[in-house]
Amino acid sequence: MTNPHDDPDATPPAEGHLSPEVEVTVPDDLPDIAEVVAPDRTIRVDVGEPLVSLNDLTVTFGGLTALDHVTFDILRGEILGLIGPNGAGKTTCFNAMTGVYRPSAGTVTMEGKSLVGKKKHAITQAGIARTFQNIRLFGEMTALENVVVGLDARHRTSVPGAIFRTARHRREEREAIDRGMALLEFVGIADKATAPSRSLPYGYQRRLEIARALATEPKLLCLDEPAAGFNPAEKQELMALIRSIRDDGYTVLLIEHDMKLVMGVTDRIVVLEFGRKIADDVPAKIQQDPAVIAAYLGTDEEDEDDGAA
Amino acid sequence: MHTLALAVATDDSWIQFDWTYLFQNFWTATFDGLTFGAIYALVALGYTLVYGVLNLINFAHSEVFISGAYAVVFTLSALGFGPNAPNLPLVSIILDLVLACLAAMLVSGLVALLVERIAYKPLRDRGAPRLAYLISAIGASFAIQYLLFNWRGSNAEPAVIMFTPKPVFDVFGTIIDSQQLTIVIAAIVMMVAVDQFIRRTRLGRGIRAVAQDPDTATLMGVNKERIIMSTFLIGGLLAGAAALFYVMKVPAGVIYNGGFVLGIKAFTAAVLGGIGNIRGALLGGLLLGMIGNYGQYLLGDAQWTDVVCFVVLVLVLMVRPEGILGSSLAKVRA
Amino acid sequence: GCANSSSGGGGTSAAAAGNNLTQLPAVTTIDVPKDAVLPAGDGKATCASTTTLAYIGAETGANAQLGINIYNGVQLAIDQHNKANPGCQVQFKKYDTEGDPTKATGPVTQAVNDASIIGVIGLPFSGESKATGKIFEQNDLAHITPSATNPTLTQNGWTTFFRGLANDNVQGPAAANLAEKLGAKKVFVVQDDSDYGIGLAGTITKALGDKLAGTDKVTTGQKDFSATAQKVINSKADVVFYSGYYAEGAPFDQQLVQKGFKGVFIGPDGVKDDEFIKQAGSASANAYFTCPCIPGELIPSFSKEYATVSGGKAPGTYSVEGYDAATILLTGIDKGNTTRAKLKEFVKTYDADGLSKQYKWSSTGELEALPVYGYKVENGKIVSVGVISQ
Amino acid sequence: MALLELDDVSVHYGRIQAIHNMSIHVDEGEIVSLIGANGAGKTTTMRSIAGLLSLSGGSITFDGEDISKTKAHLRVVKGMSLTPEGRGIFPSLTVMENLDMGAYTRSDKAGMAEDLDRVFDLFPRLKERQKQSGGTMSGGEQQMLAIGRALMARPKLLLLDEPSMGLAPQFIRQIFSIVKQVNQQGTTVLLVEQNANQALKLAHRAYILETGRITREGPGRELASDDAVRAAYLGA
Amino acid sequence: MSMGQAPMGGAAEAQEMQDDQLEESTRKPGRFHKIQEKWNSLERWQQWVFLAVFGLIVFFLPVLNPPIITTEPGTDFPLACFDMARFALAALGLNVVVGQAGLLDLGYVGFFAVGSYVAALWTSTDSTMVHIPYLWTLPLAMIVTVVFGVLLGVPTLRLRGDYLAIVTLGFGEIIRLLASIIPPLRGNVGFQNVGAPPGEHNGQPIFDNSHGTPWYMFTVVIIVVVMVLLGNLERSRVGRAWVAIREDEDAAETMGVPTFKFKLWAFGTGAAIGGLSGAIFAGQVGFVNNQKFDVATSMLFLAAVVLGGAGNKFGAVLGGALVSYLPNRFLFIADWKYFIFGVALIVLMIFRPQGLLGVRNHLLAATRRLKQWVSTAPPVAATSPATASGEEQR
Ligand SMILES: Nc1ncnc2c1ncn2[C@@H]1O[C@H](COP(=O)(O)OP(=O)(O)OP(=O)(O)O)[C@@H](O)[C@H]1O
Ligand SMILES: Nc1ncnc2c1ncn2[C@@H]1O[C@H](COP(=O)(O)OP(=O)(O)OP(=O)(O)O)[C@@H](O)[C@H]1O
Ligand SMILES: [Mg+2]
Ligand SMILES: [Mg+2]
Repeated sequence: MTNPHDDPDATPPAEGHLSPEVEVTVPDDLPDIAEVVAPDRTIRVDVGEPLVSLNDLTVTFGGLTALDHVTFDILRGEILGLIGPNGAGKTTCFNAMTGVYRPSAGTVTMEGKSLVGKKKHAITQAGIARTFQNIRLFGEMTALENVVVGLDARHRTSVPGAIFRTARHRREEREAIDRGMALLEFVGIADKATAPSRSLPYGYQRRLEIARALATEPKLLCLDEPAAGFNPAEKQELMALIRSIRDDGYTVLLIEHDMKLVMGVTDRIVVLEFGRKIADDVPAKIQQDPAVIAAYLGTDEEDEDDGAA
Repeated sequence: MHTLALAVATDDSWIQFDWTYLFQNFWTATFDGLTFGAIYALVALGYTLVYGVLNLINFAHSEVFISGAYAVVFTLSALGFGPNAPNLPLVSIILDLVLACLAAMLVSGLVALLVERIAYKPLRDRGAPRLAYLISAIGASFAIQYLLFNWRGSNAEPAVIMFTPKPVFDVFGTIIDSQQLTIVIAAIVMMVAVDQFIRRTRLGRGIRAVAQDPDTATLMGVNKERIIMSTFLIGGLLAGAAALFYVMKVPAGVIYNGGFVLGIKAFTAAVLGGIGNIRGALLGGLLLGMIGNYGQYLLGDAQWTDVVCFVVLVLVLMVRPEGILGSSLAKVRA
Repeated sequence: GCANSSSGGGGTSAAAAGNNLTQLPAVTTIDVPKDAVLPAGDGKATCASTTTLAYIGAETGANAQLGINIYNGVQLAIDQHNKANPGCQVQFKKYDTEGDPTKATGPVTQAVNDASIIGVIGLPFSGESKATGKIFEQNDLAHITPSATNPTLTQNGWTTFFRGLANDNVQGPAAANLAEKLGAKKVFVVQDDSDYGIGLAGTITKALGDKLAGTDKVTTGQKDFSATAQKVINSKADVVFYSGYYAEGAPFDQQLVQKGFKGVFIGPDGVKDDEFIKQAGSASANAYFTCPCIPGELIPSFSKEYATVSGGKAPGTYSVEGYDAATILLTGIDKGNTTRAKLKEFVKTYDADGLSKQYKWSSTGELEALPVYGYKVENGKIVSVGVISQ
Repeated sequence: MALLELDDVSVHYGRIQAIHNMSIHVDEGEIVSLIGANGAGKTTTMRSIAGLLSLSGGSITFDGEDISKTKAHLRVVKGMSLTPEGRGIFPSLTVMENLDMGAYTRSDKAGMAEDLDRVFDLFPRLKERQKQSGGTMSGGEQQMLAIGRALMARPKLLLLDEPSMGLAPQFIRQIFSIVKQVNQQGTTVLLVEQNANQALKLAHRAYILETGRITREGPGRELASDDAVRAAYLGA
Repeated sequence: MSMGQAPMGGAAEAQEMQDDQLEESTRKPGRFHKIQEKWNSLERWQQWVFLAVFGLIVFFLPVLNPPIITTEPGTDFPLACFDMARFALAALGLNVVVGQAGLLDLGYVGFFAVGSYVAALWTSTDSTMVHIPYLWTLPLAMIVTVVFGVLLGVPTLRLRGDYLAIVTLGFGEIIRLLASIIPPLRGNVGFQNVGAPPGEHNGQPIFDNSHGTPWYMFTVVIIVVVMVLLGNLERSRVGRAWVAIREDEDAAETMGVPTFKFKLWAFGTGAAIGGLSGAIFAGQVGFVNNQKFDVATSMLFLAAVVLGGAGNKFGAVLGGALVSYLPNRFLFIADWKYFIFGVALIVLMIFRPQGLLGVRNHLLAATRRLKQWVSTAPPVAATSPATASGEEQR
């Protein structure tokens, strides 16, 4: 149960002493790092400020209101949990943020700029990446190629540039492979880099999805039930991975039904029910919240050790 | 005319809109269009059904159709029909036509099943990619066409004339004859029957389930292979019926490649109405028949017919990317 | 004649029904030039055993029938020649173009590269002739087309191209003339999208002057002509001229009659075929045709012999023209013109009658004498009404 | 008596062998659970039993009959029903139609109506949303639908592949109690679960699967308290 | 011809192994696989020697006129070779659209037609337009077809799957019909004496429409250049974007791929190559009219792509060559050739559903470096993942 404000790891390791509001760009000319570190990524250390704000967000399908005036902020540098009963509107919330659905009312802003109405790829380029509740990798591509597609979001080579192999193109390709491999290593599947992604076991595919999303160099990473289908041991590893993603300077929004995982990894939790926000607090408080217990956690009698911790 | 652009801009002789002529002949255009449109619709249904279930454009369906047309010609010739309309009592003409229709349905249905077994089933067993089906379909289409060609030669079959159309009634000064009426009504009745069949029966539900998720459908106890065969069969039967009407309309239209052009039209109709949707096929077929005719009257030249049809198709798809009734077969609510 | 058209279409010559057009009587004999040159020659010719003539044109595909008509005529001429001349056995080779301009260069190149070929009968269609004329020219190989009628073919400056029949500029006015003879007041012209159809429609439209009641265009492969038929009826024309081939002409005529058209349907040589009668059914009774071709079936000697190479079939459209063209080349060979250059010169200066007409070419390769014959459907058969051109 | 028996079964994906000479059995009335890590071959086993994959060796017996070569849809008729991993909802069929599909092979109207009531009792959400198309239901709602649909078949043997995936905690508990309930009403259950703890508690017996091979077998509770198993699968 | 591809080491090889394993699920390890293994076991220089010899044979094919392969006496072999080459070039372009980006285009012949007409309009003696040297019409044809591609693509590329297919089919038909209807395009009458590249030999023009060999070699050179450039595209963000769109358009968009833009590029690239092929064709035949730009020809192009292996540019070339070659070679079976061709398509699809060469997308360059990476990578799923900065790995 960490909190970004008092956890020393929350701030990016090297730049930890800089004051908020300062942007640090990792310089290109450090040979070793330059190849692997995201070239375009800026790590901002104004931890705790709102990165993305949802304001009165409402999504309706026909007569059904899937999201009902939901308002909350996602703070820079935190891991925010989004939980709620099945059908509460969590995925819808994701979809509204990432441009899949158009909200019928309310706003989504990122660093002050509205995201509503933007194309999906534009939102990704603005800095939000996501994984899918049902895995959606590019099956015919190798693991590495999947990741490099994500990296391409930050590449600038034009089509003619690619045809004629300009210097920039070659540099970007080189960097992409290095960084792609680094990301695969980061999620722990580097030795599968050249395997077609559809032949990977489910668990690896999930990791690969995370790597691919990270490759777009997002400011905010949204994970939709990343632990679905994992056994408890695997969930442990995933928790470590999510933490290290945050420690690397990303902000994470996590949807997950596994309470052990959610309680163990998030800094703050927003709870939805029937499309409405019913709680927003640190995990320890959420666990005690009677409304949440009634709506979601339930009162557990015997199964202390799993699901609802 | 020194550049093409200039030619297009200045020489307006090759495109002129004659609205008055269109309005004068509006009802003729409509009724004539509906008749051929009904034939498109019946053929379109075969495309739509197979597409709905297998997600595959059955390019050989045009040959399924033309095989039926050959059956009509042979049956009717055997029954003594020829280049002159026969002088028979109404009842026996109807009987003969029903016989020809059954023969055509039998042949078309058989060809459809054969195509399925030979060109698609082996691919399915091997888990082939979608494009492979398309090529296999094109191959089947080629093979059947040239089989017919080698058998019957490059000329159309001699005309068989079933009856002389009699005026039935008069709408806005335009006479509707018995032929037009027969074709349109019979086609609509058949399509409605199929629609109800798919919506109401267990087989229909199976078809829709296989359309969406064949594996899971199997897990529900649906015999996927049987469903696929049924789909091809239904498409084939309707194509057979269409063949009868086609020969009625164009007694000398039965030629080895005669299905190809009509097939493309029918496929266009299916897409226009929303591919995978049975009512869409009906609507698309009828519309396409009329649109082509309107275009011809408006632009004063039969060569415009297809251009107009395709332009309308693009326009419709731009507004409704999934066709007019654009949802899938599976969405027809029971 | 039309031995095969047993379908018995067109009980009577029904064209007269409901209009006041005159009927032209059928002719039963035809004047064959008395001194027509025949392939047999004097029987004393000698030539190298490699001497070869070639037919290049459709043998397979949708346009095969026309090709078959022609090369059967050619085959007959060569057979007759070789039988009569033991000392000069001319070889015959065939190259298939499917009638497709884009496929024609291959076989044509193949033929011109075969040095033994010194003369060619072909190519039957205007499009493929256009695409390949230059190749013949470059190789100085004379070719006589028995059926390509597009007028522009002789405007390319080719010296090796010879047209063995009238071009569309002649047939058009003749068709107008036929309409005149029938007493037509208004003529509606429908053209298809072929080179042939467009060219011919152009000349007939010009020749018709103010008799033109309207025009429409159809496409190859079209099957539904209801709108065009309606247009014809709206125009109150008493004659329709369909400028195209029978594949569309027949269903068009049939739908025209079904819509209530009572006048006469005229088609050119591309429509004049027994197939037209078969496919148009009883509607064909209203049809007349124009053709720069001589009715081969009215030449009994030819008709009989032809059956020996065609497997019993009667001569078709352009069989005689193919026969005549081959005869001219064979005559040249018999006279010792056994190189390409010599044979070409021979054809250039040729002046004699063939079975169908006099053959004497202008410098561009057009014939000078150009009879056009009229035909009509009577009792389900095509019969000639004699020469209609002036 | 064994309702289902796998004898020396092997399954290949192309040249990759996913299942190695596996022998398991499920007795009538039992709940048997299959536990294993990601990619161990659980789903492969289930799909082979249901007939979606063909065996490269060994045989499967169901209800005393060798069904190794029986087509998948006929196995349904014989009385087994698989709820596949990833749910397999027909996306554009409505909830009601999806449930109807579950009873595709049945013709006893009265029994079907009874089962439908039971399903609606268990999952009131499905009753509310009868007309919504399956594909637009939320992840968890789809899972309910999938289980509901399987119950509509009233199978002898219910095969469940990760039924709790994507469910909220209170529903997970509900699912397990439904499984128990269904079993008590006479349905035999083969259950694949990542939620190993609960699965082991519920199961009469369990197998542990590692890279395509059965490595342990025993009563559920016994395995649940085994240290090695705990370390590997229960995240202790 | 395959500079980019020759040394199939490293990741490429690894990927192949994987691919094969998957493909095997549908068939037994066949002859192709053995050839593949043999090939991979060769030294690099040996591969190059093989390729060089093979390239030379291909380049001089019409001159060699090998006995069994020849299409003579039915049709001139050099011209048949040229026909193979122009089909291959067109297939190469269509492969970008269908194989790479997964956009089903049934009207590709439309672009081919536009290219032909550009060459005809600007060089034919029948055209009243300004005349330019033939070679200039090649880039011009590409530009004009790209414009057509964009005009068609902008309103329609938002359509999914088979809706796009029918619209493109319609486009192809419209082009053909407009060629009939618009008087300046001369319909069936057509354009004669379309230009050719300059050059004379013994007073005879080298690029004569009965001389297949120079045309063939010219086209082969163009094919090689196009393949190299397409190879560059394939191993760049563009190629990856195309494959991503093909695999899952929504996911691609979500990963930041501007799908519409790249689809348009695929369309444009394909169109340009189709136009180029059409212009070359027009030059060789020397005559352009509205025939043969029909749906059936589009289908043949498509068959060429799929036959060779959709997505594989070598496959497209092979497929294109075969589709053109077979009917020419089997002229002697006359009317049965198309029937047999149809049956052959079915049989081939049954026995090699993924096409003759199968799909091999190499979307990354630097394969050797990759191999090192992979072999030194730590074992799967390191229990405590390191951070993404590079220090720890080096
Ligand atoms: N396209 C749609 N049309 C109609 N209803 C929809 C649509 N998408 C979602 N819904 C409904 O909106 C509600 C919220 O769905 P959402 O997918 O956001 O739930 P969730 O919180 O992610 O649930 P879960 O945990 O089960 O995944 C559900 O009741 C769902 O059925
Ligand atoms: N279609 C396929 N093609 C090739 N290999 C496959 C395929 N499906 C599964 N595999 C492989 O077979 C093995 C077993 O997979 P399976 O899906 O049965 O595992 P699982 O135990 O169900 O795992 P999970 O808990 O992730 O669902 C894995 O190594 C997987 O990579
Ligand atoms: Mg969800
Ligand atoms: Mg599984």
